[in-house]
Formats: sequence, structure tokens, C-alpha cells
Amino acid sequence: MDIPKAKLLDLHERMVRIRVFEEEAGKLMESARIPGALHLYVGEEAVASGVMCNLTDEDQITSTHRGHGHLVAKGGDFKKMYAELFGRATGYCNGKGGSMHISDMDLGMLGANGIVSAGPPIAMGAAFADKYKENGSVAVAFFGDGASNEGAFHEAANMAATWKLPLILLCENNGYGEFTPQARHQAVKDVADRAIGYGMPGAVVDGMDAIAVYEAAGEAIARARRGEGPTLLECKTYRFYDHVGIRGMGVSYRTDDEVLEWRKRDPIQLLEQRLTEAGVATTAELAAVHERTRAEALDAIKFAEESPFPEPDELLRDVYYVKA
Amino acid sequence: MDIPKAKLLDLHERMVRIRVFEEEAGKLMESARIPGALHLYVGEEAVASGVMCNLTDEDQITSTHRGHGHLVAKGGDFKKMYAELFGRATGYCNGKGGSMHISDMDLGMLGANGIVSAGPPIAMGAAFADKYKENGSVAVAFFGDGASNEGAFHEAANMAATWKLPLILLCENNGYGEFTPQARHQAVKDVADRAIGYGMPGAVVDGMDAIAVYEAAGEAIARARRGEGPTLLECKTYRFYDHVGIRGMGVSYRTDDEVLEWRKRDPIQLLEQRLTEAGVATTAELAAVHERTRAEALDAIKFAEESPFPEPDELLRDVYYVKA
Amino acid sequence: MSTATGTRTIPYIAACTEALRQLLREDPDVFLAGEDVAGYGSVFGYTRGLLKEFGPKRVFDTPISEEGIVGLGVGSAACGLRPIIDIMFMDFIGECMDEIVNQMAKMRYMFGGKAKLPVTVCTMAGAGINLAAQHSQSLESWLCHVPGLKVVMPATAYDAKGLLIAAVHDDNPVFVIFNKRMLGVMGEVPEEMYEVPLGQARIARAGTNFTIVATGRMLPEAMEAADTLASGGLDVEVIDPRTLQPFDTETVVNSVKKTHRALVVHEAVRFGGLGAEIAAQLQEEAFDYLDAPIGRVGAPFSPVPFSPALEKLYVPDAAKITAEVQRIVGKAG
Amino acid sequence: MSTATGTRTIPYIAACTEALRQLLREDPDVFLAGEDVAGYGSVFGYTRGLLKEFGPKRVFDTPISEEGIVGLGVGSAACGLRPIIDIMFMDFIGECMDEIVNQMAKMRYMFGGKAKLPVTVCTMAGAGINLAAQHSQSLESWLCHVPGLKVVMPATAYDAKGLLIAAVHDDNPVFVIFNKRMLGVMGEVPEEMYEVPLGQARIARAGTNFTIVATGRMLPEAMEAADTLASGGLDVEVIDPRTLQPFDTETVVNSVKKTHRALVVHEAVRFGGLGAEIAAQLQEEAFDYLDAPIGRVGAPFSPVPFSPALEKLYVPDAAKITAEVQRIVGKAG
Ligand SMILES: Cc1ncc(C[n+]2csc(CCOP(=O)(O)OP(=O)(O)O)c2C)c(N)n1
Ligand SMILES: Cc1ncc(C[n+]2csc(CCOP(=O)(O)OP(=O)(O)O)c2C)c(N)n1
Ligand SMILES: [Mg+2]
Ligand SMILES: [Mg+2]
Repeated sequence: MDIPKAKLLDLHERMVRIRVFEEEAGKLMESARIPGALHLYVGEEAVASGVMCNLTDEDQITSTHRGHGHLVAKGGDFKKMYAELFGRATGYCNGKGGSMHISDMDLGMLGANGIVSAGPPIAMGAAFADKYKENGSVAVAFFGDGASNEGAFHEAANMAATWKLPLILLCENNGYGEFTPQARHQAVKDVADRAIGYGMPGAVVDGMDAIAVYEAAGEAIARARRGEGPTLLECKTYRFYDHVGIRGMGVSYRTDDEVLEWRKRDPIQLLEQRLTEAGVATTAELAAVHERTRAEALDAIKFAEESPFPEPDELLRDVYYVKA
Repeated sequence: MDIPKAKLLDLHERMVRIRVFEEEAGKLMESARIPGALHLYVGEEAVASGVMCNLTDEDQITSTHRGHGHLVAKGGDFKKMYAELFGRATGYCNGKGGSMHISDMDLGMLGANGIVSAGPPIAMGAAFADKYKENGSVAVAFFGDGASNEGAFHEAANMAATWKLPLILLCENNGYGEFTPQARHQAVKDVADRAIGYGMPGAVVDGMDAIAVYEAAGEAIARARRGEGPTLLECKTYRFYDHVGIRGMGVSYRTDDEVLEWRKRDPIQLLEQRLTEAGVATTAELAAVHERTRAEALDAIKFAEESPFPEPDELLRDVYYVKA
Repeated sequence: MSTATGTRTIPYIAACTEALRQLLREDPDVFLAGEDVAGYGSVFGYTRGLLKEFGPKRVFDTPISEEGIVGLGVGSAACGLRPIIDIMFMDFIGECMDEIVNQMAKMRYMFGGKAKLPVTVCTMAGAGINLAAQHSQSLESWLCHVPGLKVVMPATAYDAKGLLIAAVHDDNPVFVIFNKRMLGVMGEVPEEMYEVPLGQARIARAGTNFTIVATGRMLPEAMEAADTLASGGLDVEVIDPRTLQPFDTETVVNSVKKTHRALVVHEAVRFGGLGAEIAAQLQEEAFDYLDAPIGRVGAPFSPVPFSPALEKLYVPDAAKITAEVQRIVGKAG
Repeated sequence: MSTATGTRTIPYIAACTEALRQLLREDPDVFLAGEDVAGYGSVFGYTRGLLKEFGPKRVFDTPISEEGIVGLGVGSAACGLRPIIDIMFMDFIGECMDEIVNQMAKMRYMFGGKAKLPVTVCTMAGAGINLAAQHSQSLESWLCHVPGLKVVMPATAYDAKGLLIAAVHDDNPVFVIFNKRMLGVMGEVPEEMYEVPLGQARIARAGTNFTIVATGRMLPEAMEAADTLASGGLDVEVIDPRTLQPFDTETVVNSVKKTHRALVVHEAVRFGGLGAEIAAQLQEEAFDYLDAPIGRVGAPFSPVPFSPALEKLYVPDAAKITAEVQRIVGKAG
């Protein structure tokens, strides 16, 4: 590992922040303290974190229905995030977006999205803007294995390749599109194979290995920054909880064995093991990250829950931009 | 060539029928004897004919805006076709479809289509029905290089591969999507490469060589009939006339040289040369096909032009199926 | 009525499932396809058990490809099957509008009547459960504007079963728009198969003073409003159109000719909603009978907000309907 | 008026091109993208010459990927550019309705006002030139039903330029719906840049006895009908809404309060067309002033037929408008 220590700790911290944020969010949903439905990112932390460690606030990402992890990794504020999940005026979207539309334009996070595969065309547009402005920024579109079957993915991929846009198409292949296993929604094993049809490089990465993701994404992003065009990167990963919430709706579609097998490769534990073995951090130091993050989360939840709901006049505000 | 003589002559005749139909149709449009816009198939005859020689009336095809050639090759009746172009009650669609929606359900020709890439999803549905009914039939979706960038193509291809449907995705790559050269609308040279991303076989064929198309399509169709799933077949071809009509709208986007170069490989001349060289037919015999087809076309045009326009009550008929 | 043979009180969702089961049993050419309708039984649970009974040939999951899914319906229907297609949330029809509007709706007409497309599309509309802007819409007015489509919106368990069966039996493309907040609503449903004829409105409550036309999830709200108004002496007739396209103008016009005042209520955005068409028709057909303008209640002109604090202001309810009726009645003096 | 400095009589299409040229010159963040808008100058010719002047960075062709094209507009607008996107035929919006409705229209609201989307979509509507069912539709009522979008429909060369400029200057998503049969219509157009303010209707002809509200290509038909009716003694006021969303209700209501009778005319299918909304609003706002029901003229309930013999029966025209006004006036007694 010739990755600077600070970077490795940064990577770890982002992952822990996601894990803690999501565990607490999951509890809030299961105990009905918040409204609506959450798609939790637990298990996939290495992907968002590995990618985001290569980005600045000037780079854009588009996210998915499973979007908290992306926003946390991009630097999202716990208070504004939880407040949004609670539907409060202090949330990122003034309570009007909720989990599925959580976003922070200032961080270049162009929104979680309730429409599967809506991200790639928008990220392609963002990447176009980066190229147009020659600002050296890149855009990353996160999307799932299921999403790779939508026409929107195809159109965006082809346009990005044709125009050599600084776009990373980042497939989070967790083996299921909602409840349908990959083998029943596509005949290919690797979504990355689709890159060939667009004339762009494609690669498969172990999505439970944060360092592998960090490095592969780093390469693709560097390539994009050099003006050499898009890359399709597929991270094989797994969601530890259900499609929606922690326990989901109680219909089984994965075997317990499968879940356990994947949980053995918990991306945070894997990274922590490597960090301690390499002497980058002690177990105690890493544990401290969990603890202080948990405290921050609980504090943020308190803030969120005590925040006011949006006022009625918020209902019709911001449908349009109105000149001040 | 171990293709039976009758088949070869059949192949030739279909090509000539397309050529003659289109030349006369083009003249009708340019002289404003018919309303609307025509997308002529001249130059691409080997593709439709090579494919259709492998099909029966029980097999389905979906076509494109450039659809006359497909219907002629599938056995379309000149009289009903011309009458449709004239907007007459005796036309295939009672005059209500015109060039862009010309169709013959009895021949399994599920319509020309004004929407680029609308064919693949419909043909996929038809192939599904064939598999469901276990009737041994196949469906062929014709579409262009430009159409391969639509999401609809992607979704249909993935579904067909996942379900191993008896579908042939038949790309007629004539180098242009409307007026945009392929290199500016996609980064790949071969649309067939996209097959890899769906987990189906893909192949490139010389679309000016009728026998090559016949054989490649034959293989793919046989494979589909055996229940082994879809194939993406790309035929490299060229439209000798403009995108719309013969001379188009007078904006140049192809060089004269390029057009001339392709015209040297006129698919009908190429086949005729091979047929005469192989002693399958004499020049005179082949010329006779042209002549009698021309006569049939002129006769059909006369029929069409003398046919009545649809009555006013036709306007609101067939919006819905109404039980008799 | 409650003692008719084989009639039970069951939830709306069970009526849907029963209809699907009977349709699949009745005709081997019927199949059911959509995202997670087989293994999972749909995220709304309304197709649960069908895979088990009918197997993966008849009931199956599709990739997440709405345009492809509708294409599957169009192509297979054109070739003689009778597909039932599920588009999980109505909000997703934007992904397949071309396939719906330019193919499914027009094929028969464009081909001079030579195609027949007996395809049914089931989808789930409606707000009110904090699913935010992309999982809460009611977009039926888009579909009703498209010649070639039929559109139904069942508001009771009875109609859910009967309209779904009629839709699948119909030889045209029909959209069946369910409402996610109605799935648990109980109602009397006969065990046997029956059709609720397409194109026929139902007088859900007879009345003499005022007409409320309410679609889908707004029907129970309108019924509640009618109760409230009754205690104030207004005898409200409530009409459920059931089929939105073709629309049963006659039933509604006849009611208004009797009551002289009307309010149209739907969950969709008010501007450009079906209520506009109904109001326009009513004033055309019953102008001389009207004592007051036809009122309309619908969602305000904004996306659906996530926050419960705002969503409850967004979705029309009995209170809003009552207030609007009172305003109209007041105006009519 | 005709001698105002720098005002010439030019065709509608030239007004469009001029607006685009001036917009591209004015702001380096403006770009123009669509299928064949660069090399070919659009199949309608309205972008011809722009590639040459502005180069392929600012004016470029896209693959045939409508969802991607709109995504290009949404993503780049969210990142500070000011895209002008061309969707060749309005019939193709079905391919990108999700991107339009669930992304473009809602992003600002869903993000609590933190996004700004100055994106303009140009598209071509209208029937009448034998392009059949998939190249002739007028689908504006879908868009007008979607909060977050603005929609304009220029009916003169002057408005084509002024509305297009106002649309691109606006910081919201705006649809500019041209009409293919109007491209050659001549009109007086100032050379300099000017905006026709969004949301303001225009009284195209002042009158006292009757109001016709006509959109797009129906405006000249309505004007012709007004001429015909004038010779019969009816002094018709003709209003061109110009912007369909937000709709200028006030101007129309004021007219009807004066004339007491009105007809709304559009090329779109009558059922569920914008005319329904306008009629519904008029009877709400001007009920006590009405001497007759608000009439509506639109296309009949069928796809657009190819045959000229049928298409001429399909598309509304001056004769139909005149007849309908006469029917209403007769009825009003
Ligand atoms: C256009 C659209 N279709 C369907 C859905 C319903 N849906 C929500 S999440 C999901 C599964 C997405 O699978 P994948 O892309 O693999 O992401 P994952 O949930 O596995 O992270 C589906 C089908 C949707 N939200 N949008
Ligand atoms: C959805 C859609 N987008 C755009 C068009 C306009 N259009 C008609 S033909 C065409 C070009 C199609 O190119 P290709 O698929 O290569 O077929 P070709 O014309 O070369 O045979 C385009 C863009 C359309 N009809 N439908
Ligand atoms: Mg997945
Ligand atoms: Mg082509």
C-alpha cells in the first residue's frame, strides 16, 4: 500500500460514517420514528468511500434510491441528512425530498433518485458541463446491476463514450435488482462487459475491498481528468440489510447462507484488519472513529427530531425559480 | 454455393422487387403524386431479402421508417402497398398508415414504424409469444445504426437474451443515423459488439452480399428456432438515395465519392454477377425479372391511383376494437 | 346484498389477486409480467401466490426496463396472447410513454384495423404515504388524452376485481390504475368472476342537491364529505366514474341536470387534470341547468412533497371537499 | 409599426434561427444540441448556419437518444450551463417523459430550492402535412399538467423569436413548441433581441361580441374565422395565450366578461386537451357573465390519419371554428 496514511484513514472514516449513519437511520425507520421508506447502504460502504476519496466538492455525482451512503461519503452533514429523513425544515431539502431525493448541490451531489437509472443521463450532462467549462472536474454516476437494464443507462453510456466525457459509470452490483437475482435479469455475469459495446474501458472490482475500489476508481477518474473519456467500473458488492429497511417486508428471496457468506467479507472489518496489520492505525484508534461517529449521529438525530416541520407556505415554494 | 437454385432465384427476385418498388415510389414522391415522406430502401435490398428468404409467414418482423423493403421482401402486395402510399382506401392500412406505418399482419409484418428503435421491444414481445406458444417461429427486428443508440434497443436486447427468446436483432448499419455519420453517434465501429454486453452472439456481415446475409441470418434463425436464444446480426450496407426521398432536401452530408464507391457494390449487380457466373441464370432471365416486376409495379400504381380515398367515416373507425 | 351467495368482505388487494388468479385460470393465453411480480409477489403484495400456482411461464419477473416491458405486452398481444403487464408505480410511465402512446395506442388504427391488442397494464397511483415526488403521482390525464387507450380506476374492492376482469377480457389496451392507499380497504366481493362494464359510472350515493364526481382514492373522501354535508342539510349525490376513458358523460350530466351544482375531485394535480375535462363537458352539456360553476378539487400545482407536514396539505381530503362544496353552495346562494 | 427601426418581415423559421444566433452570441454558456441540429441544421432547417458560426463545441449533433438528450440538458443546466435542447418532433417526448417530468420538472422542488435548471427544450408539433400518427401530434397538455415546467407555443414570427429568447433567459425549464406548418408564415420581427414575457397572453384581434382563444397554428385559422364572422356582424376578439403554462387566465377571463361567450381552439385532441382546462377556468371565473357554454374545438378522438382525405377532416380549421361559433351564438340566442 503506497497510499498515504491520511488517505487510508479518510477512507476508513467515510466508511464508518456511512455504516453508523445507516444503522441509526434503519432503527429510526423500523421504529417508525421517521416517515417513508429507506434503502440502506450497509455492506456497500467500500464503494462510495473508495470512489469519493478521489473526488473534490467540484466533482459531481448522481446517486440512486440507495443514496445516503453516497452523500455521507461525499461529505454530507449528518444533521441536515437526518433532518431530511424526518421531513423537517432544517433538512437538506427543507423536508421536501426525503431519503429518495436527498442531495447537496454544494458538494456536487446531484441527488439521490427515486427513478432507477435516472442518474447516468444527468451525470453525463454534468460531465458534459465539466468538459465544456474545461474545469478538470469529473462526474460519477452510481447505479445498480438492476439499473443497468434501463435504456437511460445505455443512452448515457453511448453519449459519454462518443463525446469522451469525463464520466465514470459506477455500477454497484449487489447481485439483485430489488428482489430479482442478477441471473434472472440479465444474461451477462459482468455488467462491465457492456463497456465494450460503447467503446469505453470496463473493469470489475471487488466492491468489498475499499482499497481496490479506491485504486480502480482513482485510475478511471485520472483518465477522465486527462480527457480520455469515460470508464465503466463494476463493483461487486452486497447489501447486508434488505432492499427496503433492515428486515424488509419479510419475504425471503436470498438464503441466510448467502447473506452470512457475504457478511464475512464486511468491508469495514476487511479494511480495519489491513490497517491494523500494516500498522496504519491501532484497533483502539479505529474503534474511536466508530464511537465519535455514533455520538455525532445521535446528536444529529436529536437535532433533527427537535427541528420544526416546514411551514405550510413551503408547499408551493420552489416549484419554480423566481427572480429575487 | 450449395444453396438450391430456386432459393437463389427467390433471393434475387425479392431484391429486384424491392428495387423496382422503391424506384417507382421515389419517382411518385419527387413528382408529388403521393403525399408525405418516403425513406427509400434502395441499396439495402440484400439485407431484407437475405433475411426474409429464411422466414415463413408465421415468423414476425418489425420494421423501421425505411420499411417498404421489408414488406416487399416478406411478400407484400404491390397494389396494397402503393395504394397505401397514395392514402387510398384499398391500401394495406386503408390509407391511414402511409409509408411509415405500412404493415401486413397476415404476413407477420408488424409494421413500419415512425419511431426509431420502436421495433426491437415489439419484436421481442412477438418472439416471446412464439416461445410461449412453442410454435417454432422466430421474430426479426430490423433497426438502423442510429437506432442502436436508443434505450428501447437495449432493453429489448437484454430481455431477449435473459429469456433466450427466438429473436434476431438485425442491424442495418448504413453508416448514418439520419444525417449523422456513425463515428459521430457512437464510439464503436461494430454495433455487433454490443451483443457481448447482453450475453448473446453477435456477428458482422457484408450487407451488400445477399448470399452472405442469407447464410448468416439462416444460422441465427436456425439457432433461434432451436431455442438457443437471440443473435445480434449487423449488416454493413448503404442507402443509395438520400435519407428522405431520392435527392433529399439538398443538404450534402455525404461525399459524392463515398456514394459512388458504395454504388459500385450494388447488391443486385453483385448477386446477378454471381448467379450468371455460376450458371444459375442467364443475363436475359435476370433482366426478365426486372421487366415483369416493373410492369407489375406500374400496374399497381395505376390501381392505386385509381382507387378511392377513404370515406369520412373511416376517420373514427378502428381507434378501438369493437365486438361485431 | 351482503348475503348473496359466495360474496365475502375482503380487502381491495385480495380482490385484485383473486381477479388475476381467475383470469390466469380461465385463459392459457393470459400471462402476468412485471418487475418483481413473481418471486416477490409485487412490492405491493397484490400478485403473491400466483407464481406458485401458475409457474414461471405464466407469471414472471422482468428486468427493470419499462419500455421493454410494455413492448413485451404490445408485441405478444399483437401475436395473440393476452398479457397483463405491471408497471410498479404510475410515476414510472414516463419511461414507457412512447411505447404506450405511439405503439400500443395507435397500432390498430395505423394498421387500418388489422391489429388487435388485448393488453392490460396495471399500475399504482396516489400519494399520502410519504413516498415523495417520484412515487406518488396520479398521471391518468395523460393517458385519457390518448385515443386508443382505455383507462379505469377502481375505487372499491368490488370494482377492483370487476374492472380488472373486464379490462383483461377487453380486446383493447386498458390501463388499470390502482391506488396504494386503497389496498387495505374492505369491500364485498363475489367469489365468481364478473365484469364491471367499461365505460359505466356508478352512483355511489344517490342525492338531490349537489353532485360530487370523485375518482379512485377520492371516492371515500367524497363519501365522507357527503355525510358531513348531509348533516348540514345538503343531499349530495356521489358519482364514481370508474372508467375514465371512455368517460360516462351521460350519467354525470343526468345527475347535474337534477342537482344543478357539481364538484369534481381527483388526486391528480388540478391544472390539466381529468377534472378539467369533466367540468368542461358538464358546462357544455348542462349549461342551462347549472346554478353555480362546476368546482374542481385536485392537488395543488407542485410536485408531491415528502414531509408529512406538507403532504397532508397536498392530498385532497374530505375536509377540503366539504369546504369547496360549501363555498360553491354559498356562491350559488 | 412596419417602419420601426430594424424591423423586417421574415418567416417564422428565420425568427427562430435569429433568436438562437443572438442567444448563442450573447452568452457563452448557451449551447444547442439535438438530433441533426448541427451538420444538417435540423430537418426543419431552423438551426441552419449555426454550426458554422459557433463551432461544434456550442452547436452539435447528438445520437438518437431522447432520454439521454434531455439528461444532457438537465445535468448541464444543474451545473451552470444554459442548454437549448431540440427534440425533433413533439411526438418523441414519450421517449423522454421520465427525464422531463421526474427529473427536469422536479429537481428544484425536491432539492428544497437548491437547484436551478435554466434549460430550454424546443420541439415541433402539429399535423396537416401527411406525416401520419407518429409525427403530427400536439401533446402540450401533458406538459402543462406538470408542475415545474413552463410551456410556450408561439403563433407568429414575432413571438417565435421573443418567446424563445424569454425561454432561454428564464431560469426554469421551458418548452418551446413550434408548429411545422407555421415555419413559412411571414411576420414583422425586430432585428434586436427582445423578450415576449412568459405568462402573458396577447389580444390578437380586439372584439366585443365573442372570444376565441386559439393556440399555435390555430391562431391564423381563428383570425380567418373572425373575419368571416365579422361579415356576419359578429365582432370577435381573438386571444393567443402564447404561454400555456403559466396560463394567463386574467386576460382571457376579462375578455369573456366583456363578450359573454367563448370558444377555445387547439390542434391537440379535444378530450383532455388544454381547452378543457381553459373552459373549466372560464366557467369558474366568469360564470355569471356567460351567455352560453364555453365551446371547444380540437382534434377528434383518433390518432392522426395519413390519408390527406382524412387528415383534412382531422385538423381543425377556420371553417370548423366558424361553424362552432355560429352554433354557440345560435344557442345563446
Ligand atoms: C424506473 C423505475 N423502475 C422501477 C423502480 C422500482 N425500484 C426501486 S429500487 C429497484 C431495484 C434497483 O435495483 P438496482 O439498480 O440493482 O439497485 P439496488 O437496489 O440493488 O441497490 C426497483 C426496481 C424505480 N424506482 N424506478
Ligand atoms: C424516437 C425517434 N427519434 C428520432 C426520429 C427521427 N428520425 C427518423 S429516421 C432517423 C434516423 C435513423 O437512423 P438509423 O436508425 O441509422 O436508420 P436509417 O435511416 O439510417 O435507415 C431519425 C433520427 C424518429 N423518427 N424517432
Ligand atoms: Mg442491485
Ligand atoms: Mg442508419
